[in-house]
Amino acid sequence: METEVKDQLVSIEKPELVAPPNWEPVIMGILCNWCSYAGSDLTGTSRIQYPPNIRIIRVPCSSRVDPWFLIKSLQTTADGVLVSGCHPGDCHYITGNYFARRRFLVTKKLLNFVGFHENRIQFSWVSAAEGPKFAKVVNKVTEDIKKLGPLHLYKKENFDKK
Amino acid sequence: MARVGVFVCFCGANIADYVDVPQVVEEVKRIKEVKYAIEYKYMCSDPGQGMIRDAIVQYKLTSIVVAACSPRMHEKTFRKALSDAGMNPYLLEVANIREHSSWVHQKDKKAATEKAMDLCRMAVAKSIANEQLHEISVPVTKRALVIGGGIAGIQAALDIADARIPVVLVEKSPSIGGKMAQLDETFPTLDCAQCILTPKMVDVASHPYIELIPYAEVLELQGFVGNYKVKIKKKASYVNFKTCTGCGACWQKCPVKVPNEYNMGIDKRKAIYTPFPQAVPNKPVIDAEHCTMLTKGKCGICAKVCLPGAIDYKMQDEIIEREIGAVVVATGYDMWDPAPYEEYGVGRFKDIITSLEFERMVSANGPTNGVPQRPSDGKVPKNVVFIKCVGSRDEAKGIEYCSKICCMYTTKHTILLHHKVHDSHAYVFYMDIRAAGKGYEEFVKKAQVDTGTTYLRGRVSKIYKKGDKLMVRGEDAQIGQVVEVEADLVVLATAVSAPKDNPELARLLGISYDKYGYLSEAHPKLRPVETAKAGIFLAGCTQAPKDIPETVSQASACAAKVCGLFAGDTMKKDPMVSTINNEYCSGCQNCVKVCPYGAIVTDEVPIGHGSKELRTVAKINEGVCQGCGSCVAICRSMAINLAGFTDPQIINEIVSI
Amino acid sequence: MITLGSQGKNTFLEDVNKKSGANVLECYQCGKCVSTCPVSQYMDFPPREIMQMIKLGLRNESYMANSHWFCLTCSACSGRCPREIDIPAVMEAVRHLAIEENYINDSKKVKEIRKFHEIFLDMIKRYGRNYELRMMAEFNIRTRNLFKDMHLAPKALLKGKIPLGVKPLKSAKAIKRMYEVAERLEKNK
Amino acid sequence: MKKLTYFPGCSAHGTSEEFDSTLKLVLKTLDVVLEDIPDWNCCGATSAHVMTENLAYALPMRNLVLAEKLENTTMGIACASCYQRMKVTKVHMDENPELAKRINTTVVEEGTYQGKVDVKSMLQYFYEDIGVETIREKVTKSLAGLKVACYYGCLLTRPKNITNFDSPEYPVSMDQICEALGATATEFDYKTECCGASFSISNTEVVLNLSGQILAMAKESGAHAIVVACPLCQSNLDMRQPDIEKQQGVKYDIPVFYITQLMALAFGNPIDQLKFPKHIVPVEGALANIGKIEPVAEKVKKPIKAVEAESEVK
Repeated sequence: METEVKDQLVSIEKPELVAPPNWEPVIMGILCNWCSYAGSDLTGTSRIQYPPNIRIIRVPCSSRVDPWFLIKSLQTTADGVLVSGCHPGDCHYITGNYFARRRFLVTKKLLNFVGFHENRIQFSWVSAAEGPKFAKVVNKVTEDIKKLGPLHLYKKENFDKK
Repeated sequence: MARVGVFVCFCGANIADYVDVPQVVEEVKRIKEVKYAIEYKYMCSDPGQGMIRDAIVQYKLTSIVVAACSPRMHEKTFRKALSDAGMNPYLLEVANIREHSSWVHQKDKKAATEKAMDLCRMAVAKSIANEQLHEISVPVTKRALVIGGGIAGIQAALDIADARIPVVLVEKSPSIGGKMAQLDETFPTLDCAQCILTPKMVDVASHPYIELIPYAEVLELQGFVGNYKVKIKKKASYVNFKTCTGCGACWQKCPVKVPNEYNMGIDKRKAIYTPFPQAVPNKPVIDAEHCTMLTKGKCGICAKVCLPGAIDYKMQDEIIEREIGAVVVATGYDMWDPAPYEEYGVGRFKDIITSLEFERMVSANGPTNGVPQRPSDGKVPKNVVFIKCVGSRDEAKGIEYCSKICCMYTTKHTILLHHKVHDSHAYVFYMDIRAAGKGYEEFVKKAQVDTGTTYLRGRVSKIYKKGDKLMVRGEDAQIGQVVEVEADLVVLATAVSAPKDNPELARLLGISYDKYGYLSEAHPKLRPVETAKAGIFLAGCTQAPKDIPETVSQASACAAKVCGLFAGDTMKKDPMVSTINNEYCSGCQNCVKVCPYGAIVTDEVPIGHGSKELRTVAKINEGVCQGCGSCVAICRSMAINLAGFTDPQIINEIVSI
Repeated sequence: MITLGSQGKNTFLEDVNKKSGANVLECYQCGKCVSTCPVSQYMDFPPREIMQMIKLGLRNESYMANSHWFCLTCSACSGRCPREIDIPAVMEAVRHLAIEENYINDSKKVKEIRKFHEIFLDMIKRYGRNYELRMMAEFNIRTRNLFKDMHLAPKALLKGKIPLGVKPLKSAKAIKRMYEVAERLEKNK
Repeated sequence: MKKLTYFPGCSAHGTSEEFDSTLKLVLKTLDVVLEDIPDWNCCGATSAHVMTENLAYALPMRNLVLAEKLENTTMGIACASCYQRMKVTKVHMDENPELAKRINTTVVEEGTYQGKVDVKSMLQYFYEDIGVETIREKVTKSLAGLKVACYYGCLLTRPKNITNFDSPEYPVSMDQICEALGATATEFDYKTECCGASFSISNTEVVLNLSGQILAMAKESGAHAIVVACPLCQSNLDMRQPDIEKQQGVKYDIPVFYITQLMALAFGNPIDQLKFPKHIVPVEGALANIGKIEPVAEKVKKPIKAVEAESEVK
């Protein structure tokens, strides 16, 4: 009796989870409209090259960024998130980025606690004039995430089908 | 079911060279909501916009995605295109595939293309959740408040009033005119300050659109841009301006003598007084501090001699309330008190005076009838030493900054001295001569040549008394020698400092001020007349030291801003503001705390339908809300949403990759 | 003529700032110190010029100037400096650097001033306290100017202005040791 | 009865012996007992900090450490120069414990520096701890009629952040004390100009020039005498006065009193205890202004005794 059960158990095989072949990280960049987004535009107009892994979402102010957005991103497609706002004191909405900073630190603690590496969630100040800095930031984040490897693993056969 | 139209732009070669546009189009077509997708050379061009308009009609599209340059570039353009086609402009989304893809991934076309696809998907996803939004229109009270009746306030008031907009002009002293009314002549043209100022003062008094409230101060300001309520305290003047004829019998007879502020205390005025002959309004007020009738109940002469019986010792302060739409702050500046300069013997030596005192002396209507005198013995000074940067550029004893006007007014003073006392000689101790301005350097040169003034480059280190002379010691760095000048009179070019009650005013207006007490502009370069608070503007020295031409231009700039604000009956406002769903609001009021604009207040609503009991919820004043979204993120019960950036929209973006 | 730009990094400025704790770069050459300084007229370069020389990195010129030897540390200048620069500290820094790097200014006056201070310290080293007469005498001898102030001597002695007695401090040893340790500190700094 | 730790300073046994002795008279009247720092040493004066950094701290440090052995919380110092060296050291040590530790190594035997003793000049002590009013009360022989120029010199009020006493530009403490004694303080603009200080011997011409200006300004202000609280200033203005007069070809004869001498006089001490004969410039002329006082005793004690007596104290 017991043995049978055992065999059955053995016969259940765990699906092998793997990263997509030639995996490239996906990074969700949430930028405030007045500083960082403008900064990223400047990076473009000054043709400064950076890795293509980042996907940019525009929000009015970093204080609009709900922790939910970070969690959702990591939960679905993103391997890492970058939130960027105005420099402290330069916030278009006077104090927004201070709230953002505090809220972000808490969120980060939480995500670290549940097991996300701290580099998967990053925060930076980029002003509308700091095109080059934005490129630097993206480079760094992308490298960090590449080091950490993929966050989402899939059943092997998913890829075989394709 | 949403019907999205996607328009991908080549932007000439800018996008097309690095992103495979047709492939992008193919890709987006695979999204089921996308009913129409097409690429074009220049979407922003007229034909491009035309395509959008036509497609909207032809395919009954419910939202539009334009994949092109940054939304900061052409969002408005395309929104217009939508509304032209009778579609709500806020149903547009822009995928930024130029700045964010083609231009920054020029070495890797494949990756750039894939990214462009993702960006498009995100935009499509977001646009599906877009809602129709309508510009908010806020009612405006078309009346402006001007605080301060100096040249800045006068100019602003006149310019606004000339645009047929009512103005309330509040001045704290009994007459308008401010510092400029104390000046004799003005640099660099040497025209008489009185002659150019007094006509303006009269205009203010007689202007049908200006309500002048002298001898008053602002107590409180409530509301928001276009809809402020102001409380003004009108100090009791103890003289009924309606019946007073301004004959002057009262102050001629008044027995009480008080140091005369207008003349920097060089001579005396009476306890009932008009600050100066050309005062506007030209009605006397009683100085309650010194009037013996008001302090001890003795005297009452003025009442006796006043034929119209305008004197009223019982008069009380009155509170005036006005509804206004905009505020111009023009509280001017204070003269810095040189007391900390002990090494100069300030306070010990009578014959050391400040520049404004000198200005009064050389002024024709001044206490010495235009001829400078030594306060100690009334002699006419022959050797006059002018010391610049007293308080300015002196972190130790004064203020870090350069007061900007001292170089020029000192130059003017040397000329005036030369005019009034022909056999006099002026010595100027300076560190730099800062004559940046139209005709300024020429003015300085002319002064130096005409008056033969001796310029000595160095800061004065000590002044001491020798007989009835003042010995002024300083280095002349030009020759590297210490020099001592035997002076009859020493004039200190004292610094310009912020009005001492500016911080208090700033607090009650809800605007910010810098470490010196000057009121802060919204942007040092591009928004020098606005404050961070919408509808409040700055004119003149209250923002930073400046000379008369600059002050006047800033005042007129304020007027232009106010007129712009009042251009329509209502103010159009971007609809991307927060909205609250009372059903969800738990009334925790976290949003109230985080809102930088105080746009959120609490409100009472019935617990349930038709119930009597009330519960607290947050209420957003969309007139004030600037749409930062702080409240949305802080809201635990997700009762708040920010139009244009709602949670569904952003989450859609996130999950669409 | 001075050629600038060739000497590269201005190490002199750094040294002075480090030693003095002041920041010479703050000086904006207003000259208030010069007219304040009671002895600026005796200096090769008044304080303002020294400040500029430090900014220009003119190490030797500053060391060889007598200015820092003439400075009386009366602190009048620093009290009036609009940028609150501790000018006496700067002067002292230059002097100490000059001493450490053995720059000898052999003008008569500077020699005498330096000699005086050396003798003074020597006195203290020997007796723990200073005894004017002994010092004056030594000074006159060492500066080969035997009769300096002799005209004062009779009066001064008569009036008991200057005591003849020389009585070493009980714990002169302590002082000697102090000197040694201090010297060691100077060296390994 | 008040107690006060006392640092006489080298000159107290020499050039400024009268300062020291009159100070003691005054404090007797004010009921203050002095406790000399046992086996104190020279503060290093100007020379120490001119030549070296550490020694300039080490010498005063020793005295500060020794002073902490006595339980008084304040140290009074007669000589302005000693006062300043001591105060500078104290302030710098308190600001920078690291430095304090390093300097302390030079005087380990004496003990570790704790910085619990405050340093005050005698003038400051009179002004802040005794108080002008108390002084006024003690006056028995008013100095009315005597016009004095109060000369503070560099070290009593400067640098402000070190001394933080009175004004560095136009101090008034001494003036107020003199007024309390009945004398009139003239408006004297050279109160804080330097007298040439340590150049007295090494660079006399400077002293003659600077002190000369001060004398001239004092005369200008209409003073009969100058009042000081600094031995070096006194000797420069007094001992060098004949030379100055010779050099400038002017006759000043302005006696230079120590504030304590005038206080002792006003407190009614017999005049022969006030050491006036030690002055190079005769004082009689000036003192004539305060009316009749007992004749000055001619005999001057042998100073050498004083020295031994002093250095043996306790």
